[in-house]
Amino acid sequence: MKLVYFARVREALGCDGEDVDFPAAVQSVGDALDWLVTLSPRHADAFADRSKLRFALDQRMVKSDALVAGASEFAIFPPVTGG
Amino acid sequence: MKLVYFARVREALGCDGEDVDFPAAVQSVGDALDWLVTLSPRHADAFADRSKLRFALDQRMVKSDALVAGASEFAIFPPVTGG
Amino acid sequence: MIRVSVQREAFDIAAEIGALEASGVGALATFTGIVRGGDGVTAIELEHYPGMTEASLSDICEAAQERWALTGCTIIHRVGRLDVGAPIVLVVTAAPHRAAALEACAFLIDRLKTDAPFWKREYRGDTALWVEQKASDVERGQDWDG
Amino acid sequence: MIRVSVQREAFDIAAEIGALEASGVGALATFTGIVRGGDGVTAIELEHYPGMTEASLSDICEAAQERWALTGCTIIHRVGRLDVGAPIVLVVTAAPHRAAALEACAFLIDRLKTDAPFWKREYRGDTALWVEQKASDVERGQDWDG
Repeated sequence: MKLVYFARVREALGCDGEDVDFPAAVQSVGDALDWLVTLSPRHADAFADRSKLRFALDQRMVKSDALVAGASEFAIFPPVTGG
Repeated sequence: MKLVYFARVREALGCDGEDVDFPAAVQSVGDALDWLVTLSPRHADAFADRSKLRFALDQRMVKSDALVAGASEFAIFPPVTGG
Repeated sequence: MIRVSVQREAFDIAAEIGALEASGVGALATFTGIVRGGDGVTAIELEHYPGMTEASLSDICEAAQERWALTGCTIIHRVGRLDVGAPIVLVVTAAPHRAAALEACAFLIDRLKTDAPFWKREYRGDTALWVEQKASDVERGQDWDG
Repeated sequence: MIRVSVQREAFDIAAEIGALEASGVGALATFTGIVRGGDGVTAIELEHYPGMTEASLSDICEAAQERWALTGCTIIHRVGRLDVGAPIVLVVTAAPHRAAALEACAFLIDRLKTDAPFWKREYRGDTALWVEQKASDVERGQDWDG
């Protein structure tokens, strides 16, 4: 699956995205984060405070209980601050 | 006192104002109307429906119980419809 | 900064916005009223009470500045004969924050409809009819007092 | 008529208003957000999610058109680096009646603040800090659901 990062998350990870293969146990967005934090200290740090994270699957905002299966693009970013 | 008329009131009276000397009994805007309707059939007609009249003394909106004494300009017009 | 104008000429929305933008704000709201056609209306004509009209527009702006933290407000209202589609009134408000700008803009146009001495006549071809005040406008004006 | 644009360039308020004016309406409302200085801020930089941002702005416009009788709405949001005093966002709504135009305009800017994927960074000289989402913005966004 294609992961994309924005703003503070992008900076914390030092990249604007990466391709990952989630293990079978990863069903929801929340599961995905549980697994992502094990990848590296940078990931652990970037995803430490989930209250400061928002998610989109195929460019639609979702909550952390949304299922990732079937999505091709999974975005993780801070709360939005436009306008 | 200088009376000024606008819009439908001006048209009903056929003039945009007139100078009048109210008798001593005229104290309020309401009293003034009671006297004005006696001036002519045109006046009687123009001021017949008081729910459709609004008043200003020296260019300040007032109610019909306002006292006319001391004012130099007394305006009578329909409810406003700008914007 | 308060600016009011009663004029026959068209107004320049961009220039009016630019004037308030220069005051160094965060939020600008505008309302533009346009002569509506429909029901056979071909044009309107606006009469006003010279002197009182300008004073009443200034009063409305001052009332808005007392209620909200505004850095400026502008009201321009045209008079005379205007064809369908012509801009008739412009309200611009400027404030540090958007809620103040947006609410004050709504307040100004609502109050103008009930407090400012303008009278509108609708033309349908050669026939002219005075417009009646709408009860809904009176209610909206009073809502701000609640 | 819905128009959304995410762009680096400045927008032309008069042209955007003119485009909706041509749709034959009675009321036009606009909101313009301007980069605010103060607290040492010298510039901001806006990042967005290409594709999703445009889709989300269109969704917000469609939601407004379902709630109010609008003849058009436009949202233009700039991205990239912007100096203090620069216009950053423009919302324009057109409707037969003023209440619809004014309320929809407030709705669009409130929803944009909570739903559209933009992220703002403030520069104070060479130091850049990401802006935190305001609780008051979240509350204003939710007020429209009540």
